[in-house]
Parts: sequence; structure tokens; C-alpha cells
Amino acid sequence: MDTLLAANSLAEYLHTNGVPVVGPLDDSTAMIVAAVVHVALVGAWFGLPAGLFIWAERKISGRIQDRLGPTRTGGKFGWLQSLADGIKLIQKEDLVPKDADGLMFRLAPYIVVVASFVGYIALPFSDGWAAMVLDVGLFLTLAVLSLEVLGVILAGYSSGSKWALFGAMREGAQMVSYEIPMAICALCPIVTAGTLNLNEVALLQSGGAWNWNVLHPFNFFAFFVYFTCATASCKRAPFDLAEAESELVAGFLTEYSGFRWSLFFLAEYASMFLVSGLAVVLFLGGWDDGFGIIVAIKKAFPDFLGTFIANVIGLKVFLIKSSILVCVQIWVRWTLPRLRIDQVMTTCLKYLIPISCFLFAGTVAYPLVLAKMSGQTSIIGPPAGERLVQPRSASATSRLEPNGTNPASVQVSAASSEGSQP
Amino acid sequence: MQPIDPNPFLIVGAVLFVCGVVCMTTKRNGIGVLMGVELVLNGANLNFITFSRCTPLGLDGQVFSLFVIVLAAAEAAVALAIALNFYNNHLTIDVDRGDELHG
Amino acid sequence: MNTTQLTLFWLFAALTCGGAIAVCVSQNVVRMAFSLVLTLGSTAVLFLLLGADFVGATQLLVYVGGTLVLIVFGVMLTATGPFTRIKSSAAGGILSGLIGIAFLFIVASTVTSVRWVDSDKGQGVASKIEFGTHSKAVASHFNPEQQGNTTRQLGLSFLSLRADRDLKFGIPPAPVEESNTAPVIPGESVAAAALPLNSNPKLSVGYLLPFEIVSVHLLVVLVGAAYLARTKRRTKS
Amino acid sequence: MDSLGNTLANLLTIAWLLPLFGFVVQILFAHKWGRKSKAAAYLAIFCIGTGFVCSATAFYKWDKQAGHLVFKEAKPAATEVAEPKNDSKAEVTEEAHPKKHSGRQTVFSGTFYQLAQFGDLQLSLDYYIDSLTLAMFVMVTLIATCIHIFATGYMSEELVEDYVDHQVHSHDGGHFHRPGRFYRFFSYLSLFCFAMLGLVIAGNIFQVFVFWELVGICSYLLIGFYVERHSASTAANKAFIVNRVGDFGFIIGLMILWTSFGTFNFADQHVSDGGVKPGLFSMVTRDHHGEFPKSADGKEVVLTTQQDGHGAWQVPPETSPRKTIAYTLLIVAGLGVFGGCVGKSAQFPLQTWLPDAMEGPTPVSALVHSATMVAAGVYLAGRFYPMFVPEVLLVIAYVGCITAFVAATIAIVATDIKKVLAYSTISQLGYMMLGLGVGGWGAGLFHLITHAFFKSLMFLCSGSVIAGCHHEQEMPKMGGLLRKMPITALTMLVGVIAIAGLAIPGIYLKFWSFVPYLSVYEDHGYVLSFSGYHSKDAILATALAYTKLNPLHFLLFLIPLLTAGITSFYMFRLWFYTFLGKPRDQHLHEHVHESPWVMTAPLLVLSFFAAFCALGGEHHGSLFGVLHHSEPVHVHHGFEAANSVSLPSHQAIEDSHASAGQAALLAAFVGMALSYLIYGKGVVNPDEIQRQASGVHAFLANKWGFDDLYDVMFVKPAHVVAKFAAAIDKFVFDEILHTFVRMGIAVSKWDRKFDEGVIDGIVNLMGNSTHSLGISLRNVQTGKIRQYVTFIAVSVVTLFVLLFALYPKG
Repeated sequence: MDTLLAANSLAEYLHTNGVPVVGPLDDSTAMIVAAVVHVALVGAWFGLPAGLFIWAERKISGRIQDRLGPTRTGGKFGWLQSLADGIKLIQKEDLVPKDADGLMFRLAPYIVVVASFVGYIALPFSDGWAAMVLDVGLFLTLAVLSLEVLGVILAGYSSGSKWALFGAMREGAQMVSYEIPMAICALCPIVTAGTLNLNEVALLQSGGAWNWNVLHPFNFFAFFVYFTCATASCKRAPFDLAEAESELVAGFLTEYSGFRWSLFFLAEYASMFLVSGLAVVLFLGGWDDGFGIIVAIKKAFPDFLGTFIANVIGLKVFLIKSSILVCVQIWVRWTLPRLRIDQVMTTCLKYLIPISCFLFAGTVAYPLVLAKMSGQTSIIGPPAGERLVQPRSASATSRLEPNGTNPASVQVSAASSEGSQP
Repeated sequence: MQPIDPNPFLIVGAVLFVCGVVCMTTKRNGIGVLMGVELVLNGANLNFITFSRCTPLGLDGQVFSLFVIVLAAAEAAVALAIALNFYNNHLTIDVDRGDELHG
Repeated sequence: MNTTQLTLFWLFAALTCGGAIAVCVSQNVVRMAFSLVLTLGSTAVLFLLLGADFVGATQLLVYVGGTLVLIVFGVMLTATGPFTRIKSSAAGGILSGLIGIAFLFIVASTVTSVRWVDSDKGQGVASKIEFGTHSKAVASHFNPEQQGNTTRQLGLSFLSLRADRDLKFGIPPAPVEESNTAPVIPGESVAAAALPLNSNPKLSVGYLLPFEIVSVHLLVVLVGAAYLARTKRRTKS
Repeated sequence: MDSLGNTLANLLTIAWLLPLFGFVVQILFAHKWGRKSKAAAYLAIFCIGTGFVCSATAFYKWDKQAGHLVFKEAKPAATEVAEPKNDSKAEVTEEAHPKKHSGRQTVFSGTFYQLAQFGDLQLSLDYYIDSLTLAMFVMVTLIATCIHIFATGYMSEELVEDYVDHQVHSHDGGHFHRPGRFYRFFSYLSLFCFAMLGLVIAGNIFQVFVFWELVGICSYLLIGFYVERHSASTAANKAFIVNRVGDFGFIIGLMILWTSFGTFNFADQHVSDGGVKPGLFSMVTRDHHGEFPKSADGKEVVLTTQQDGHGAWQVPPETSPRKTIAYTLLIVAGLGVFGGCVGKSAQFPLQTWLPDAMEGPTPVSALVHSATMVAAGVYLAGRFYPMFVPEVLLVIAYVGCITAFVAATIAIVATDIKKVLAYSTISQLGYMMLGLGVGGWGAGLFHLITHAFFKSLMFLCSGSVIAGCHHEQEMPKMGGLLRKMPITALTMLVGVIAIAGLAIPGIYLKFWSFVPYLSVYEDHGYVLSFSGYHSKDAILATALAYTKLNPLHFLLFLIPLLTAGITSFYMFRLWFYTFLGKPRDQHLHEHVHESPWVMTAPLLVLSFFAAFCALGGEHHGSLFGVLHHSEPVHVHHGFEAANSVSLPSHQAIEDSHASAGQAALLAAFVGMALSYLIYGKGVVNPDEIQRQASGVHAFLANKWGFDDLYDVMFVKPAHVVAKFAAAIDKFVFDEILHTFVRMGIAVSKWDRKFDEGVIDGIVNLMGNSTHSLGISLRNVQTGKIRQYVTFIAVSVVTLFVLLFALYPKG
């Protein structure tokens, strides 16, 4: 049988099968349990990358600048450096400026953190290993990410400081405007896959690198545009107008210190990892290793253990891919100079938006043109729209069959998976 | 499992609606009035969704609420543009100051 | 609705109403804006609870992420000083409060005076759609419509095809089908209904035309707003 | 013959109507062509030129078929030509009529269009074509064409949007500005040509009267062309009013004719029952001795209203009812018609308007006031000749004689070049009248034609001079212009010689054979002279013959003789004054220039005709022959009367021709010599003479005081009467009116009170109530959005409450 780590399916599993000791739980308890479990898991994946990538950034920037970076903390490589920083920040006094609007000032960091935290809700780490397997997954993620702006603006406004206000306005304008091309480019692979369900999008790319969306002629360019916009919406260099020290001191962060300030950083690195993960799921095949190993394992051992192992491998693959993208962001930050605000806006409004619109139109028209020329709507493998009707395993296997899929085999495989259920 | 009782949702929608009206009547700040309008629209949306969930109305409610949301966004854009013009002309956003056309 | 969902509902209903009231009461525009965020966000959650996940996401994206940011920008651009507040008279507040209470009373009484659900026969205006899950649906990564898998149907309705009416979506499976080992899979039902769909003379109309109109309307509004809000010399300075 | 009649009628009709067409087109459309365009002029020239071509063609055709040019045939045949002429007049028909005699039809008449019928009087547009009509047509159209062409040059300064009239001073001292009136001038000219030709071709006296008035109108318009000039407008008024005096007599004549003759037609008419209705000329016939058929008591003239076997008109027998007219009535009718001629031709005592008429543009003076219109009086006298009894002719003769002398004397002292010409015109018209009066029908009309040519020529020359001198008309300022404008001077000289009637006897003229009609008398010796000589000669000869018959009226020969001398004197005075001697105004002299060819070419043409149109005189002259062809019958024999004046016959005129001619020539030479001595050579200073005879000079310069006389006689009394009438108006009628008005005002005051009190009160009450209601309601519109929203909410709540209250269980 399959085990899906999604909260809704877990709850349903607990409800029907029950846990060994207690027996079947009632509906609401099952839901609560599933929710707690997933919040814990995602919370871990929310905190961990922050510390990890802060350390990584220090080391990488050091290397790029021909320095060593932190070396001593925690023995070798200073690998406990970010933990130490965290402890130091927590110890600091919680300052609220006299002119500030206290409530807002205190509230703003939480909005930002919550926004980037909720963003993880639909992100599949491995096949079905997502907090919620939502059919509006990408849509919800983008919506939640767009909430981050509110926190930034509130922070800048409530600080009661010119620098903060200017920084917030700039940052807000930048993030709001970069959301548009980012969303459009994220829609390109969605159109190719034919579903908003991130898990499904990733699943459709599994079974080999040739299935990855990034090889789709339009999605290829969409990927780079998306990555640029993602960097900008994470307030990362070269779009980090917020921390334009030379003119705005630290932008909307000017008045913040200690724990609240660290929350902002937490959120920033978390959202870095989030957008990178999205990029991986949308373009780079998600948890799929380029050689179909995972699919092969699942086919060989369709039982719980085999699937679980395959999913663990997929998880690792996914993390590696995302981390590479995050490191690219770090690399870019320490390589490129900062843009002026007008240059930033020009880049978005005058270039990225038209380009992304063109790419989107191209992605829509591409399968139609193909259908006109060659009978099928995608070059490799049967088109996404047809795959939707198949159960997961069948579609997974159909990846490997060169002759694609026919309804009979679908029914057969569905029946087989049916029968295999106790 | 008992069916959904739409009344609580409808009550919440009513509260939203009434709060929006009250907001429109009390706020002298133009932006505040605009917020009141948004509240009213949300109350209506909540009713739409509720009925689309609890009646054979089906998807119509959701579609209508989608239209309402989109049009509300448009309305907000225009209203803000108007507010900016108002501010340019009166150097304030107090709507009570915009009574040149009173009888 | 199980207890968890009820709790969630009551929690977010309280948040919604509280935010709305805060919007009315608060004098600071920015706080009003924040309360509005709270209200709209909770409303989105209510939508999700009602199984309209696409609408809820849209609410978040368009309202909270777009409209509210716009409003906050408006607040910033029209603020004459830090934390400016335009006080309205207490009398007016009280008066409108009374009016509001009367209004609420009337609406609430209207709502409660209608029997939406006929609980004994299960018939009535409101259909008995229950929360629940289908294992096969989960196995194919599609949430059942009851959990709000409405995206595809919305898209179809925007393409002037009413899936929920013509393809019998959103109707609880008949007991016969319930006992059937091959349960209804939405995708399958799409494939199955595709044939009679083509030969069905009377189909419910969808929303293609309103959709197009709204799109054009949005474009017009974009241009118009840009024109209205363009920087001009102040008449009185 | 009828084909000939139709041809002539058609041709002359075309020639007659073309100017009308031109006039209509110009009046309607010329302003669209712009004030700078000469299109109107070209159109007018085209019309009148085509008219000339048609007339010339008609003349040529008539001459080919009906022309009776060889004098030696005409003279012996006179006696029997008389008869066929007489009954040929009766045979004026539209349908073919068998000819009994070889006598050619010389009169074609018919009806264009019947205007109205009053009892047996019918008013219609007729035509009456004989050689006189043809000659007049050719003359008028030819001169008019030349003058049109001349005017295009002369009036060219009107081709501007903003014409500055230097003779009109606006009150602020500046000159008067107005848009140019080029096309209007030519439209007037066209209208005049139409009227004049209509007058000539007219077939009944009423039609004559109509066009008579029409030419009067044109003359009025053209004299007042520069209407802003006070002198011009007063001159136009004067011309018009004075003409009215004459026309009054004309109308009396018309009435008498109608009452006693019952018709206006000159020629006979065919009535519907196939019979022939006699025309005026047919009713008044004379026997071979020139006696009218009288009634028993001799006071009544019996009208010949019955046709004999072969169409001749005769007195109906005693038994049958006769139509008669009292002899005195005939005299009165003749005098009345002649009164019209006096007015139109500016005869004594109505001659005063013509000099003032020189206020018009010079082409107008040339065309209207010298050549054609003023000659219309003479033409009418000639046309109406059969109706004149000897007593009337005597009056005509004396009037013409006095006019000739008075005008000539005034012309001596006139200094304005155009005024001199104007007075000479009057005097020459007097000559014509004299010629007609003394029985020289041919002589008078002969002089009419010739005078038309040389006088128009001289006027055009003066126009050229005036244009060259920048509108300087005073001769004392001119002088020595011969070098400056030779063509003008020489053509003027031709005209002067023509009018003075100089001649060089005894030139053998074989080489003149190229001139048309001259081949017939190659073998005759001939005197070289210009047209004036022959015509004036003929008149004087007739006058001499007349005085031989009636010694009592010897002045009728002596005064014209003297006048002939005076004429040559003042004409040469004019010429010497203007063209010889040293320039008196150096500044003016420097700016003088010869006129452009459009102005000089007509001069050359006219000078040719002025010189040679009368070639051959009345013996062999082609022109005279043509005129003689339509001479009334009785003129030929003259008239021997015991108790009343008698008229000379052709024979008597022939006898006295030589002596009269020599006397005239002598007088002319004397006049020329005198003026040469005084003005050409300067032997005697004219100013001294003026000082010596200052009284005479003043008297003459005052135009014999006619204007003052009329002022005292008519104008002042008229003013007195007018003042009296005005007083009556003011104090009687106005008072009555004012009382009515006051009553009206009183009534309306009450009405107003009612209106304001009651009606307006009601209306205002409604308005005020509505207004106050609105005022009270406007307070609701506070313009505050929040209040509006509050209202909405409150009203919704109220509605719901009402709903629940009304439908509890709804």
C-alpha cells in the first residue's frame, strides 16, 4: 500500500486503520495528531536551513573574498557559528523606539515569519511528503508569499523612522512588482503539467531527466526569469535595497534589534529555501534523480518499506537540489554589485514582465502547435493531461514503458493496486 | 457526521456587512471608507460561498465570489486613484472636506 | 463537521468579527489596515473550511496580497504626518453604532428565521454534503470535491462547461456506487462523461463571456487608475 | 420677303436681348467672380459685340434684298414709290402676301408678345423695322461696343477691393473708401443697351414709352454711379426729375392718341378675324398737297380707316361711320409727345440736366448723354413725324433753334472739357430738332447718326485726356498735350473738324472706291469733308428753304448759321486749349501719359466712322440714302399752305443747298480762324475779352440763369408748399395719431398692471413656492458621503421593519 505523508491522508489513515495501541481514532483527533506532526516536521525544516545557510553564507562569502570565514566555533569550520549568533541575539534587550507604534512594531516580524512558514504548507519534499497535498498548492504558496510584503511595510511604517519608512516603501514596491513576473513564470510549468498540485507536477517529471520541465523550450527560459524574480522577492542581493547601508542604513530593519531582527533573518533564509524548493519542484523534477533509480526501486519493491526508502532517497535528492540553488543565490549576492531602486523597477516592469508574458503565451501555444504538426502534445512521453486519469503507481510505471499508456493497462494497474490493499 | 449548518457562516457574513456599513458611516478618512466597502464585499462573498457549499447552487457561488474579488480589486485601484486626486486637491483625505457640491 | 473543524470555524469566525469591529473602532488608519488583514485572512480560512480552496487562495492573493498592499500604499501616500488620525465625533460613532446594531439584528433575525436544513427528512434547501475522504481519491493525489477540489471545475466553468451539473460533480456517490469496488475517480468520470457530453443537447452555460468581460474590465481599470493617479501639480499648495 | 422680315426680326431680337442676358448674368453672378475680375466687362463686350454683328448682318441682308441705295433711282421714282410705300405699309404681314408693285417692302412689323388687352386697346411687344431702325441699331451697337472696350480701360481703377474716392471727403478729413464697382458699371451699361435697342425696335408708342423710362432709369443709375459724391447724386436726381416733366407731356400725348385713335401701334395689325387694323401712321394720311382729309367744318381731321381694293387706306364714305379727331387735339398730342422728346433730348427749356449729367463716368457721357439716349428724343420725333402737323413742327423748329443757340453760347465760356462737350451736344440736338422742325426729316436724322459718331468720339477723347490727366477736367490746367498723347489729340481733331463742318471742295475720289457703296458714283466730283459737314449742311439747306417759304421765320436760318460759326469756334477753342500751347500746369503736364490701346483703339475706329460715315452727303451719300428710304411720304412734296406755315419739298431744298452750304462753310472757317487767333496763336488774350465783356461772360457762365430761374419758379414754391404740407401733417394728422397712440398707451398701462398683478403673481407664486421648497430641501444635500450612507442604512432598516410589520409571517 502507499503511504502518503500528507496531513489529510495521514489523518484519514489514522482514522481508518488506527494506531497499534489506541485503535482507530475519531476524525477530529486524527486531524489534530496529523496537524501536530506536520507542524513539527515543517517547523524543523523551517528552522534548520536558516542556521545552516547563514553559516554557509559566511563561509562562502569568506571564500569568495579570499577569507576563511568562521573557523573556530564548534571546533572545525565554525559550524556552530550561527547557533552562537542566535543565542547572542536572543540575549539582547528588546528595544522599541519612542516614536514607534508599539503594537505594529512588535507584530511585524511575526507576520513575515508566519508568511514564509505557511509557504511550506504545500511544498512536497518527496513523493507525497508534503504538509498538505493541495490541488491549489502553487497558488496558495504564491498567495502566502505575497503576504510577506505586509510585514515589511508594517515594520518600516511602525518604526517611526524615515530610513525605515523609505526602505519599507522601496522594498514593498519591489516585492509587489516582482511577484507578477514570478507568478507568470511559475505558471509556465503548471500549464505544461496541467495541474496546480505541486506533488503532481513533480511526479509528472519523475522517471528521468528528460522529463524535467526545464528541458521544455519555454520553461527553460522561464526558469531563469523565475529564479531572478525569486531572488528579488527574497530581498537578496543584487536587489537588497532594504539593506542599502550607504543611504538607508538598514532599511526597514533599522530600528530592529535582537530577537525580532533575527526573526526577519530567519524568515529571509527560510523563504530563500522555499523559492529554491519551488524552483526545483516546478522545473528541476522535484525529488527525481535524473536516472529513474527511485522509480525503479518503487517498481521493484512496491511494499511499504521499498516505497519509504525510495521516498527518503527522493527527499535527499530534493534537499541537495534546493541547497545548490540557495548557494547560487549566495554566490550571486557576493558577486554582483547592488542595483539602484530605479534600475530594479525598470528591470522588472520594462523587461521581466514582457518576457514572462511572452514565455507564458509560448508555453500555452506550444502543445497546440505540436498537436498540429505531430499527433501528440509533447515531445517525450504522453502529455500531462492524459496522465491525470491514472493512479500514481500506474503513471509512475508508465514512465518506463516506451509505448506510453493505454486505458486498459491503466485499469489493470489500478485494479492490481486495488487488490494489493488488505 | 452532521451536515453543515449555514447559519453561523451567514451570521459572520452579516457581521462583516454591518461592520462595513458602520465603517463607511463613521470613518472620515477616505481610505477608511474604502476599507468599509471591502468589508461589505467580503460579507457578500462569504454568503456566496456558504450557499454554493450548502445548496444545489453549486459552483455559481464560488464563481460569483471570484468575480466579486476581482472587481473589488479593480474598484480598490480606482478608489485609491480617486483618493490620491482628492488628496492632491484638498491636501487632506478627510471626505467631509469634499463637500463643494453640497446644496 | 467534526469538533476540530467546528473549533477552527469558531476561532476564525471570532477573528473575522473581531477584526471587522476593530476596523470600525480603531482610529489609526494603519491599524485599521492591519485589522482588515486579519479579517480578510480569516475569511479566506473560512472559505477553505467551506471547501472553496481556490476562492480562498484567490482571496489571500488578490485581497491580502494585492488590494491591502494597495490600501496601505494609499495610506502612506496620503498621510500628512506620522501616525495621523482623523477623529470622528463620538456622537456620530454612537449613532452609527446604533444603526449598525439595528441592521445586524434585522439581518440576523432574517437569517435565523429561515430553516435551511430539514434535518428529519434530510430534504431541504441545503444539501447534506458531508466531510469525508475517499481512499482512492487520496491515492491518486486528488482531494475529493468535498475537501475542495474545485479548481478544475472552476476552470471548466470558465470555459463554459458546468462540470458539477453536467458531469454530476459535487453530488455524493449513490449507495450503489459506494458498494462498488471501483469508486468514482473524478478524472475517470471526466473521461466517462466525455462521450454523453458531446451528444448532450442541453448543457448548462458556463462563464466564458463574463470571464472575458471581467478581463477587459480589469485592463480598462488598470489604464484608468494609472491615468487618474498620475502625478499632477497641486492646485492648492 | 417675309423670310427677310423674319430674318431681320430674329437678328435684331438677338441683338436686342443679348445685353439683357448679359445684364442678368452680371447682376446675379458677377459678385461671385470677384471685384478684381474683368469677366463682367468681357461678357458685356461679347453681348454687345455679337449684337453689333447681328445688326450689321441684318443691315447687309436688308440692303441686299430691300436696299434702295442708288439715289438716282430713288428720286424720279419718288412719286410712284410713294404709293406702293403707302400700301406696302398696309401689307405689313406675317404671312406671305402677293406683291402688286415692284416697290419693295421697307417696313417689317409684327408682335413678339401680347402683354394685355383692355377693350380694343391692346398692349403688346411689337417690332417695327425699317431702314431707320436698322441704321440706329448698327449705330448704337457699334458705338456701344467701342465704348464698352474703352470703358474696360477707363474703369480699370475700379478693379480693386478698396477704392478710394478722392472727391468724397469723409468728416474725419480722410477720403471715402468703398469696394470697386467694375462689374456693376458694366451691368448698368448692358441694361442700358437693352433698353436703348428696345426703344429703337419698339413697334408701338406705349412700348416706346416703357423703354423710354427704362433708359431714363439707366441714365439715372449711371449719372449717380459715384453716388457718394453729392454732386453726382443731385445730378442724377435732377436728370430724373426734369425728365419727368417731359414725360408728363408724353403721357398726355399717349392719352389723346389712345382716346382718339384707339391704338398705339405704328404699323397696321392683322386682327384675328382676318381683317387689318390700321396703325397710327395709316390713319393720318395726307393727299398729294399735304392736306389732311378734313370734315365739313374743317375743324376735324378724318382718319383713313378703310382699305380700298388693293389695300391702300382711304377715307370711308360719308354714309359709313367715320373716326375723326379735332385738329387742335392733334396739335396737343404732337406737342405732348414732343414734350417727352424735349425732356429726353435736353431741349430748351429742359436742357439744364444734361451738363450736370456729366458727373457720370466719361464712357457714360459718351454713350448715354451724347450718342444714344439723348438722341432718342430726336429719334422719337423722327419716328413720330407723320403725326406732327405743321404748327407742331414750327414749335419744334423754334425750340431746336433756341436750344442750339443758347447751348452754343454757354459752351463758349465753359472751361470744363466735358461741360463744353455737353453744351455742344445740346446745341447739336437743337440742330437736329431744328432740322426736323423745318421739314428736313432726313436731314435731322442724318445729323443724329453723324453726330452720334463724332460726339461719342470726342467724349471718348476727352475721357482719354481726363484719364491721362488723372481726372483733371479743367481745360485751363491743360495745354500742350499734343506731344504727350498724339493719338487722342489727332482723333479729337478729326471729331472737331467733323462737328465744325469744315470741308475742302473739289477732290476727285476715284480711290475711295474701296469704301462700300461708293462704286455707284465713281464718276462724281466730290468735296472731301467729314460727316458733320454734310449733315449740318443738309439742315441749314432745309432751314434756308423753309425761310424762303415762310419769310416771317427768317431767324430759323440766321441763328443756326451763327450757331454753326460759334460751334466751330468753341470746338477749336477746346482743341487748342487742350492740346496746343505750352502746358499751364507743369506738375500735371509731367504726369500726363497716352492711354492704353484698349482706350485708343476705339478712338481710331470711331474716328474713321466720324470721318467717313456720311461719305457722299445727301446727294450720293449711302447713309442718307438708307435713311431716306423710310422717309414719310408726305415729306417729299413739302406742303403749301396759305394761312399756316408751309414745308419745303425736296426740290426746294435741293435749290437752296449750294448757298446754304457755302454760308455754313464760311461761318465754320470764320469761327475756326477766330479761335485760332485767340487760343491757338494768342493774338488776343481771352482773359482780357472776358474782362471787357464781364457782364456777358457772367451771364453765359451762369448758363443764362436757367438754374436760378427754375429755382425761383419751381423749387422754391415747391419748398413752400412742402413746408405747408409738412405743417398740416405735423399739427393735424400727427395730433390725431398721437391721441390714438396715447389712448393705446393708457389701455396697455392698465393691461400691464393686470399682467403684473394677477398673471405674473400666479406664475411667481408657483416659482417662489418651488424655489423655497428647493431651498429647504437643499440642506439635506450636505455633500458628506458618510451622511448619505447613514441615510441609506437607516432607510434599509426602516424598510425591513415595515416589511416585518406588514407581513409578519411572510
